[in-house]
Amino acid sequence: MATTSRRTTSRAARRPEAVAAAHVPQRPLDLLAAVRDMMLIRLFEQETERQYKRARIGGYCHLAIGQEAATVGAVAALRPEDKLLTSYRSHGFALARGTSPEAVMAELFGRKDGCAAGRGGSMHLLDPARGYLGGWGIVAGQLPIATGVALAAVKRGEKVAVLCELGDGAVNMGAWHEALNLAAIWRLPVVFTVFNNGYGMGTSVEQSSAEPEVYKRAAAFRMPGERVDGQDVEDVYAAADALLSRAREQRQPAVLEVMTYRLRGHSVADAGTAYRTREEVAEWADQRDPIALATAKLLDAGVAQDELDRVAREAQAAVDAAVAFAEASPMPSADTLAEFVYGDPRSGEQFARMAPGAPAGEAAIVAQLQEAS
Amino acid sequence: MATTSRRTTSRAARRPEAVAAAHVPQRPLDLLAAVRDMMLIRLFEQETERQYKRARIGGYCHLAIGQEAATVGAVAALRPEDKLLTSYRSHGFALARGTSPEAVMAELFGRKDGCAAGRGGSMHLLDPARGYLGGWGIVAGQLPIATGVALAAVKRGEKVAVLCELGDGAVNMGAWHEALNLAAIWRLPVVFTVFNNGYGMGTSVEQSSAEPEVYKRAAAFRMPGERVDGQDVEDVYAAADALLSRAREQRQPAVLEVMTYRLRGHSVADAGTAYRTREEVAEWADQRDPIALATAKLLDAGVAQDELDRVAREAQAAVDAAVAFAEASPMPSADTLAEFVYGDPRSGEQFARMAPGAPAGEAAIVAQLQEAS
Amino acid sequence: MATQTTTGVATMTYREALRLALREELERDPTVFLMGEEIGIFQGSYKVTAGLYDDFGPERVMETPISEEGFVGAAVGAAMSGQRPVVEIMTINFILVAMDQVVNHAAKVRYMFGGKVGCPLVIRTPNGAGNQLTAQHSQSFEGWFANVPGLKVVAPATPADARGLLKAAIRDDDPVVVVENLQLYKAKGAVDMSVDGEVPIGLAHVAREGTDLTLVAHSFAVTRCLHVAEQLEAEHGISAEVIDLRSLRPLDVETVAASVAKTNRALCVEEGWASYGVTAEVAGRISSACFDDLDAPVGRVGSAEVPMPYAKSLEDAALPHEAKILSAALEVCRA
Amino acid sequence: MATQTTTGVATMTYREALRLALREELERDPTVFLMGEEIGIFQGSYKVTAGLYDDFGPERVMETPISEEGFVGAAVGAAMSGQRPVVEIMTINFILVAMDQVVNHAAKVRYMFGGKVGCPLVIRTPNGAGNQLTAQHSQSFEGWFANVPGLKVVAPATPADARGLLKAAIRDDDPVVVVENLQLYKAKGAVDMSVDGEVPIGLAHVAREGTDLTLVAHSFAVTRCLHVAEQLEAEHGISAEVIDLRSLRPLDVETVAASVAKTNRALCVEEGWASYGVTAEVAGRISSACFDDLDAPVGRVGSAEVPMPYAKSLEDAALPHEAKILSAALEVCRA
Ligand SMILES: Cc1ncc(C[n+]2csc(CCOP(=O)(O)OP(=O)(O)O)c2C)c(N)n1
Ligand SMILES: Cc1ncc(C[n+]2csc(CCOP(=O)(O)OP(=O)(O)O)c2C)c(N)n1
Ligand SMILES: [Mg+2]
Ligand SMILES: [Mg+2]
Repeated sequence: MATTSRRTTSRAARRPEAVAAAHVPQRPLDLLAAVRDMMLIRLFEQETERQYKRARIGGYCHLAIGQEAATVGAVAALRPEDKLLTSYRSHGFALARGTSPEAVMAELFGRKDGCAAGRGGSMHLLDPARGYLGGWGIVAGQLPIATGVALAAVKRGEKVAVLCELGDGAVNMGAWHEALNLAAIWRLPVVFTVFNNGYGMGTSVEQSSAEPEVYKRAAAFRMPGERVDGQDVEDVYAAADALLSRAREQRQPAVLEVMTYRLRGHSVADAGTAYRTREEVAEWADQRDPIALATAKLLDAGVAQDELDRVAREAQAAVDAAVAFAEASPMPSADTLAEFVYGDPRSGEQFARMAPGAPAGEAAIVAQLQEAS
Repeated sequence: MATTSRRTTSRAARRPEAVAAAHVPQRPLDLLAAVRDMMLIRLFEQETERQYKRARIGGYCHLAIGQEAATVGAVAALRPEDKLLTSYRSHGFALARGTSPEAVMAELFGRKDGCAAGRGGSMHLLDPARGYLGGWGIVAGQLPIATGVALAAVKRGEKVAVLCELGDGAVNMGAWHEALNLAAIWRLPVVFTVFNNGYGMGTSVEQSSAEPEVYKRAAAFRMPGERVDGQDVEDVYAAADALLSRAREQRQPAVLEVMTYRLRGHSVADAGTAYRTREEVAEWADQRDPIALATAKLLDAGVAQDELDRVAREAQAAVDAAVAFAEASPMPSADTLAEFVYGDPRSGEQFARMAPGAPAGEAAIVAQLQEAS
Repeated sequence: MATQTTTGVATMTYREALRLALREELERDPTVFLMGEEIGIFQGSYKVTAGLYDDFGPERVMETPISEEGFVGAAVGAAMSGQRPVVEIMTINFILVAMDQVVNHAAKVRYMFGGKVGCPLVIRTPNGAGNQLTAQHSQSFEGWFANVPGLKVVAPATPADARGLLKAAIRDDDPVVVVENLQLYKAKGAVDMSVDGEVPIGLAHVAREGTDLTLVAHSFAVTRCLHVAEQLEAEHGISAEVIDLRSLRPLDVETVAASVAKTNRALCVEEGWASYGVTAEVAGRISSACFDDLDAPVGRVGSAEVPMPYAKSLEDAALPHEAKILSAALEVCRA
Repeated sequence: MATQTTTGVATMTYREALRLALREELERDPTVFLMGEEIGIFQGSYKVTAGLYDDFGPERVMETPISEEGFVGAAVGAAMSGQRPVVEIMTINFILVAMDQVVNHAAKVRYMFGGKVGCPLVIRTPNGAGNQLTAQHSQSFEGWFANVPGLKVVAPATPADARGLLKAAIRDDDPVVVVENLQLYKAKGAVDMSVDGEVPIGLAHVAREGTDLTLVAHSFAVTRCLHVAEQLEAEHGISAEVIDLRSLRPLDVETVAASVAKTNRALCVEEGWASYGVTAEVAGRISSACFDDLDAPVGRVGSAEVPMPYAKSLEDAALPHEAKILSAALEVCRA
């Protein structure tokens, strides 16, 4: 077999050759605001990690520490009316889009006031009011859905773009192919935004993808594809802005490949060391930390260190407030278990006749369904 | 919506721009033998159509009349040890590969001596002894399977190639993407051979595929892709031979797009006129009939008309014999219903304890399973 | 075509009734649109959507490439955005490639996201066997969908119910799988055109009254059971009640149990495989709910538990034909 | 790690027992190979395959991209060609994207092709919930596979059975789905290393003898039932027999029926949703086969019929916890 061992894989902490065409966004990125968002996300996720270890947070929990520029740059290019769908690595997206840290932390704690009412947890954050239509847990499952969100917008004649984030591992799923083909033939305004962090769990892009330069796969759908340095928040913003604008104005779908790196393991359960070297991680942390890179730019541009310290303090205060809020929010009560299974007001009535001879689980549920609706 | 009406689609009956690199096969194609095979297939399928109308054949039945050069040219490039998997449009493949017309017609009649023992019918012909691992009914379902057949050959160190035929409609299924990616990263000797006959049922390639030049999609897997005139049996042979040889020798997977046309409807139930013009069909029948084209070449080369007439008569005789054989073959007896559900000799024993309280269907089956094994 | 009388009651096929419901809903609600393979110019593989493309155009009747996972997922996204997509899956066999979108996505949307977003999606697809379509094209998976909280599943057996349940499904705020049937498409029945005709989800129907035995079925098996009931009456003097479940999730156990309380005997019939099939649940429920009423074990009939064979002789042996149901019914009555 | 005694009986976890079976079969038969996501250098998402990549190399332990439909299909093709692939699907939730290959292809190969080619494929995958993994990661679909002729389905509940049934599955000439369980991976038990240890498919196991009530379960629910049986004995003086089904297709109704004939009462328990779930079939069978023996309706317990919620308080309420089983058992005994 030709299988090459991944042990030899090394993902150099170099600025990748970005191919994004030079594009000057109409609105310039507010770099200080971007840094503020990145700091908030970083501190929020560090706190998340601590709270997970204290067992206040459970389930699968995927941190995106190291990917903040990718997240914030891409989300900054969205207009208020645009839509966003992502994978399960979703904390940063909610925060960047403006969901309150309180609602996010309460969700991670599994509380009533969480942004998904405690039903979704870390992987399934959302905020429909801000166009964030969810973090999704099945690899590539969100791609066809994002296509449909764009279709609905087109049907209504709305000029909106849909940003659909996915990981590099997701590009080998059939759903990728079907979703991109549909978006292309129907000319739907979706920008499929691949956060290429080098690995899907412990599998390198080179090992899993026959075309590891993922953006090139767009050509199979006569779709433009671009690659950008994901550690540079300004570059990500510019590239996302360019593609989202064309999606919004011309209904031109596209692929945007954002080269980034996750400094933590795949999830909090993964040390992240079996499949990559400690040196590789250290290099990225030391040389390509997106927050450090952006902060350096700000300092160069004359922003005072004090100002940055203040931003960091405020971000930490927001995180602390989020934890306090989450702690104070009540656990969802067991008698609301069946709430939200169905939404049609007639559901209770519909299920009313299912009780006789019901298995233990169902009998109780039928009763609750009736109450819930 | 940007959806363009297919009514405007026209598939010109011109020789397509073939992009297959000039390649001189080691073994030249025996054109007379190829014509003999094409005639057999054509006459066999015309007879199939008649028998279907007489209700001797049932189920879905897909004719490939007009596609004979594609089928015969591709199969001629296979070595005896090579493997073949196809879609449900499978009559020609079995015949071209050398399965007796008797066994094929008996299968279509649903008889005991059919090549699938009467279980499979028109869509599921096969002949493992000749490396034909089946006609498959779920669009694109055979692609991952073909990949696995190639994997098994590689594991055993066998130098064989796998030809996997699929339709143009199948290239939009996720299975296409996943199978090609796996074949590419594992370097498996599969030639994904797209019979582009212009339509998937009533949907044109242009309408369904964002990259209607299907062979170009190979690039998404860093795989070579070629296009060839499917009405010219010599061209098909040469292109298939080139790619199959590279698969066999260098474990190089590839895409071969064969431009062809089906003169009948999608299945015998489809008149084939709602989505294309009668003129288009007539043009292909008159100007691009693969048998006429090849016959003309033979005559040019000095083969006598008598010789060709003899070949046609022999083919018709083989078809007649096949019908006679099929008629004489017994219907599978109902008490063999459960035969072949399981193959492990212990299956009867395993199922023996399932009978108590069994639903009517199952109780009988359990008994039969025990007998069968 | 449908023949209409002055009273507003028309006789039409199941196929025409479905088409009527689609037309009525497309007219009523601009957010309703259809998606599927060959539903436009080709008129639908089984001609259910015939004429609709011409009348409503390509935006309301969207033809798709062959990529069920993709367009079912797209329908989920559109439904989450307030549209009401009605997806045709050519036959239920092909839904297996889209299973993840139906079960892991459509069914989960509302709950997983804390009720903040819904998914009013309809998936129409025929189950069944009987035309020598063989192993990959002759299946009935509706029991699997009925197992999934978050989904609703209906399976009309008559033209009137085809229209009425499809309308109910389209108007429902939750994802509904509408199981049609290949054999039923050509079946004729009365449809009252003078009324809206919506049939509520979750309500079984006593298709025939009787006193000695309850036959419980859904989809095409109802037709078989009605014939068997006639035979039982005529040839054996047995009065069979036939319950058409109409809805599998929710399941109207109340109506079934009331019938069995009266007849004291029950036989459950389905087109699919009985083991772990729909009849498993129905028989289990009856056995529990009617424990003190039953005079005999609940019987079950389904297709023979083999992949469906091609040969007519074998397919005939595998299908849950009336002879098979009849003998199972006699067995239940004699036990 | 496993601790071995001089008698050859070792105490090991369910996970280690699976690994042992894989190792033994990889050593025994050169046509056996493993496929799956992260089963190599990552050691398996749940560490079942830990160490095997190092010992057998990348050709016997093939790491795959994330493309379940693709590699399950590839395994079908390899199996048709005489190999014995053992595929790991990280959790059963992800098998939905490969459903078509399992049900429309693997299950059909032998029959549809008239017995001319077989498909000795094994799919290993854990079901279950319980770690706040939420709606898309907490499911149990084994009943669906058990509905499909052409497939066999086993679900070991102990380390010894994990080893023995996995071996049987690998040696079987037909496609077998081996349902593991997330909670069981860390469970410990005795495994006799001095014997081959194959456990035949289709044979249920009396995990605990009793006289008053039969608890029927598979997979992790067996563990729950054994605890409940202790409680019933200690706190209520009820002697419960526990049947571990081990195999769902074929289902050993004989052993279950023999037990119920003795105890006259039965409660069926599963991790999945009970309506249209595994317990539907089991309860249906018991009700028929033991019609004259039953003193009370057969009871059933499964997960609450909701997509699994994240919040601990809700997940606890949804799972088929022992308290729920206990009260259902008491209900069956009092009925
Ligand atoms: C269909 C499916 N298969 C497997 C998994 C398990 N899984 C969760 S995340 C993941 C890796 C995804 O990698 P990538 O797409 O690169 O995203 P990243 O985690 O790097 O952000 C896998 C295999 C899943 N959730 N869905
Ligand atoms: C997954 C799936 N969806 C739908 C179908 C129904 N169907 C059978 S053949 C066909 C068209 C296929 O077209 P193409 O791939 O171009 O092959 P051709 O029929 O032209 O040979 C369709 C839609 C199917 N068999 N499988
Ligand atoms: Mg990644
Ligand atoms: Mg075609």
